[in-house]
Amino acid sequence: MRTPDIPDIETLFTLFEHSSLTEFSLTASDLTVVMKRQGQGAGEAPSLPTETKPIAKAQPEANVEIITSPIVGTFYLTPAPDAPPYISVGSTVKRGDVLCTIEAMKLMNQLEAEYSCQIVKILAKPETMVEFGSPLFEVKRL
Amino acid sequence: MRTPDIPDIETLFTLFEHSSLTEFSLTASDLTVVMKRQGQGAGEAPSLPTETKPIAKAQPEANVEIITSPIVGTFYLTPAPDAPPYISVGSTVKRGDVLCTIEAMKLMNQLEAEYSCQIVKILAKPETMVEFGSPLFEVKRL
Amino acid sequence: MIRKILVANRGEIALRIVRACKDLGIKSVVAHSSVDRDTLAVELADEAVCIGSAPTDQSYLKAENIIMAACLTHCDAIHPGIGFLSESANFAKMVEDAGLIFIGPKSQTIALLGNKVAARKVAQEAGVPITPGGQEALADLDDARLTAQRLGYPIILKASAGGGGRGMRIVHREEEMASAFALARKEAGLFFGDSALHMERYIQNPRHVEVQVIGDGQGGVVHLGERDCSVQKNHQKLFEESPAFALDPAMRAAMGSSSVALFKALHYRGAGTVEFLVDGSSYYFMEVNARLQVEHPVSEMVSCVDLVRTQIEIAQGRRLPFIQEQIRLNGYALECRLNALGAGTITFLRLPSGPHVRIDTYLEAGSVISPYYDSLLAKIIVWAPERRDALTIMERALDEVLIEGIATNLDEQRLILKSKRFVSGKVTTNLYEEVIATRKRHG
Amino acid sequence: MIRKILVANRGEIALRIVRACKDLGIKSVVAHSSVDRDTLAVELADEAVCIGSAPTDQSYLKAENIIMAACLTHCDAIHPGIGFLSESANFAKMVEDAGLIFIGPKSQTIALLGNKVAARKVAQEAGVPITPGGQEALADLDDARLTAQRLGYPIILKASAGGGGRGMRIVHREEEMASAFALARKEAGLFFGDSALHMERYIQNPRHVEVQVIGDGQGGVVHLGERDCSVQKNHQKLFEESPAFALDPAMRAAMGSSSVALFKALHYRGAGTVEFLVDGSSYYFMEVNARLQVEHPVSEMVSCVDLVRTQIEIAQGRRLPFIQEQIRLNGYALECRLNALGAGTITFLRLPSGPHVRIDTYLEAGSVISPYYDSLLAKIIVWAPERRDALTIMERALDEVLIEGIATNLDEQRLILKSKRFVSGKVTTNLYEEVIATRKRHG
Repeated sequence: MRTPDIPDIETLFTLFEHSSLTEFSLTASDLTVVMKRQGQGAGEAPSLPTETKPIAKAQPEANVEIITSPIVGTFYLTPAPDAPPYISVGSTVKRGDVLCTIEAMKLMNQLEAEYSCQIVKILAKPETMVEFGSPLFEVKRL
Repeated sequence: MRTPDIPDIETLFTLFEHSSLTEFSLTASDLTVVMKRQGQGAGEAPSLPTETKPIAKAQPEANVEIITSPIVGTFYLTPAPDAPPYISVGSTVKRGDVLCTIEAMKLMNQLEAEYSCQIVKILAKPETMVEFGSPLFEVKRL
Repeated sequence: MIRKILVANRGEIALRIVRACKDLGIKSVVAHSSVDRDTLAVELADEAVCIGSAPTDQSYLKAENIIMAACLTHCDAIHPGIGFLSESANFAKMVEDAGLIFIGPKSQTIALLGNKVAARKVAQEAGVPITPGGQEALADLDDARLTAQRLGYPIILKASAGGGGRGMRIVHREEEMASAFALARKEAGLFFGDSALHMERYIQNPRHVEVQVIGDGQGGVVHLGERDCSVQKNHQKLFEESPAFALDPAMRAAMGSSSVALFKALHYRGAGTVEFLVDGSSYYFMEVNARLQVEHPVSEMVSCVDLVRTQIEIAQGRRLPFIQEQIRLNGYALECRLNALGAGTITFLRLPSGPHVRIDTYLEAGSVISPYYDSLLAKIIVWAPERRDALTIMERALDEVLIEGIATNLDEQRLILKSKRFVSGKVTTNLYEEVIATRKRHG
Repeated sequence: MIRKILVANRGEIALRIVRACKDLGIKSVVAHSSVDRDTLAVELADEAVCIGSAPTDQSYLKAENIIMAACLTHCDAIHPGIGFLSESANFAKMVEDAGLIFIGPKSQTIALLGNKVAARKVAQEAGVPITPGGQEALADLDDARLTAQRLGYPIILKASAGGGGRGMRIVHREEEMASAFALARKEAGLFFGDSALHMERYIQNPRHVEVQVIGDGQGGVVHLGERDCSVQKNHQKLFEESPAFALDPAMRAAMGSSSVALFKALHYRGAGTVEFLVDGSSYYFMEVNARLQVEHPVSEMVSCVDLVRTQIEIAQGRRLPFIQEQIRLNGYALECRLNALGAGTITFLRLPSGPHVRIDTYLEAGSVISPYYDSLLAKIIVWAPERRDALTIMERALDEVLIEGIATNLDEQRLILKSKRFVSGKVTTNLYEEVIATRKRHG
């Protein structure tokens, strides 16, 4: 059984943007995309992406990626209350560098970068709960 | 069992765009696509009369009309079992001429023509039940 | 033996009857108007016959078409449902004369109970307390004035032959009597062809309590407890509950037994309701509804008796399958009526489900709500061992409702359900106005 | 005092628990996988936490994420539902260690009952008849051969530590013993980390009857009658009914009282089921399901006891609110499981409603049926005073079902419901094969 090539998210957005659809969803083995729109669609319609899933491996810009939480826990930017943060906006990290700590089951789990990147934005609020898939950092792949 | 080739997502969009559908969904072993639209479809979408009632006084041809039953009862083409029918296909009738009898509540109700016309077709089966709105005759208005 | 029933109604009650037929292995034919062709009752019935166009007088009140539809589809019986022709003695007589079974009381019983003066007389004879008032039709204005002085103001003038507000006037002071008497008389003559009026003492903000009774016309009569239907808006019931909360046990027992006595006196066949006004520690007979009622499911939930099924079984000539002592009322049931506030098409529909919840509805996504008929969309009925739990479950159920495409009374119903008055159980007929009007005044 | 409960499950049972929370005024948090974000339980709960990706071992079996979600949303308790972690003694222990209430038995109770040899021993001590067989794990192949000779073939080998078919082998003749023993041992070691096996006499085509019990862990234990769950396809139950039809009254009474004795001996806290195999006039203990079961609604319908609500009340430390003598089983309830035959999106949905029908489902139009999970779509439960009426009502209910977008087992379920075998009440575990296979052979 052949499956069609799934276009980039950008392409999907463009397609949806220029369509008259009010809803679009796509499910593949490891990807779910849902797009809905209220009222009329088509051409010049103001881009109203009413539902953008926080989990979606969105690629808002070239090279920009979202690092999400792999577990449920409490998000910390510092290894200890009075220690300096692992990273800050603008920091450049290498593969294996620690980005943050997520405390779960009384364990401090250090999240390491899977690739070299620059921190563009910190998306989660320190000392609050993050769920599986919560966006933590916006990074630019180097 | 063979499954048809699934076109590209882009092609699906184009197909949907140029259709009058308001919803489209596709499910494959590891792919699901759903498309919906509110209101009418795109550009040249044919105005789909979403509800075509079988009783509706349809006008299949110019001048051709359907005479329907105004009551619930048993339809007779003759005034009595051994009498000749009021009309037959091809007959021309004037306003006020009797077309048939509909028996209800032990009364023989004579249905009169509301306008002059020629009988094109007899649509109800004699000696069977007709409901309100049942098509009885196809006629050509004269 | 009934093999096929013509259902002369629409909406949820038509579907309710179709379901009862299926449960009994009886075929059903739904008689419907042209705009109701695509409704669920029509779809689920074995057959359907279009009996006329949308306006009720062209279809659901068109007795001849209904009876012919029953005869020509070889039905043995007609179930009139609720409203429309269900309390028409004429229609019942026509059905009987056509050799069909009318699923309801005999036409004479309906005729007798349709005359309010006659009904009061029978009730009084059976030992049912009636509101103080004249037993007889008022002779003239002087008679009215004298009777009112004897009863004490406020009084209410009622058309002897009618019901439902027509020919009805509340009179607070003697000065108002002359014009009220003239107007009520005129209305009664106009609507019922009989200008006779009678007078009762007017009870202000009573509780509306009714007893569900069922008789087999062969001596068997059983009641299934009472319902409180006080929560109303312009005489339209909004919530109904069974049992009536905090009703004096002696009053409850007396209401039940006197209702049974009344039905026995009437040799009543079928399901019916005895309506009472409750004013403090007194209760007064109001009228008999000689038919099924919208709110019958709450009695079904507490009694485990299927009323529609039993109606049909009785109509077949069977005796009641139970005696009073076998009826065990258990727990507490509450019904919420979901009404449309306008016509339209339902684009999305989510109704509650799960434990303790029963839904009687004819709605589904795509249903068209016609402007021609009653606004009832769905009845949400819940059961619990205690009243307070039933209220919580109803709140949960209403929170699950999602209807898109038309406006409904859902928000108002939720306000009432959560109001202190309703929660306290102090329900009287002015509850709606107090809760909703207060709310609106305060923004 | 429980103020907030984390629901560690999905689908209809997650929604069932959310509803029970609402009925008790308790907040609920649904822990869900990323593909279950748009399900009804998540929408209707007060909060939701995503605990992982679609595969169950990445989310619904991810104990750490579930417990963290409960802690960080300030829940007091975790309800594990059915399946997934509901019978994991380890998970229950982790919940207890985190200072949370596990809504279910104590972890030691689960651990004890998880060992099938130990469970048989406790059952026997409590006076529950067990299938003839070795009490102890089999020492080796010779032991197995000798035991089998003593019991008589056919026998069944079972993994002492496990359940659900793994490590299980039916042996019909001595010649098959060597290879069956080796294979079962290997599987047991592989799946349960413990290769111990024990042996029981194999009952062919038994009835599967289970007793619903609930205990408060403080001495109070009550049973709510039994369910017949014989109608199965590959060990998956299809229809469940309560009471078990035409069960010998003495056997029924003995099953109930010995199940209560067993739960008393276990100081059991929460809801649980004692499963029996019934073979003619004998019945044998099979196992205890130390959790809620999918088919619990049929017991709720006949007993008027809300099992999930009672589970939660017990978990709060309350005593059972009733004693055995207060339980009055009334009428007859039947459940039909509607299963998906594949994944997909539901484009149109009509589920039955009306009198005597309860629907437990998480479906609505637009619901996506994921290939990752159990195929259960909806449970249709009906009640009637008698079994034959319940069957007719179920037929009516199934006739109303309309599901577009995915394939379901609706047609098969209707065939079973109408089959002579099912209607006669002669239900044993081979009914499905007989009805469906026969049907297929004859076209």
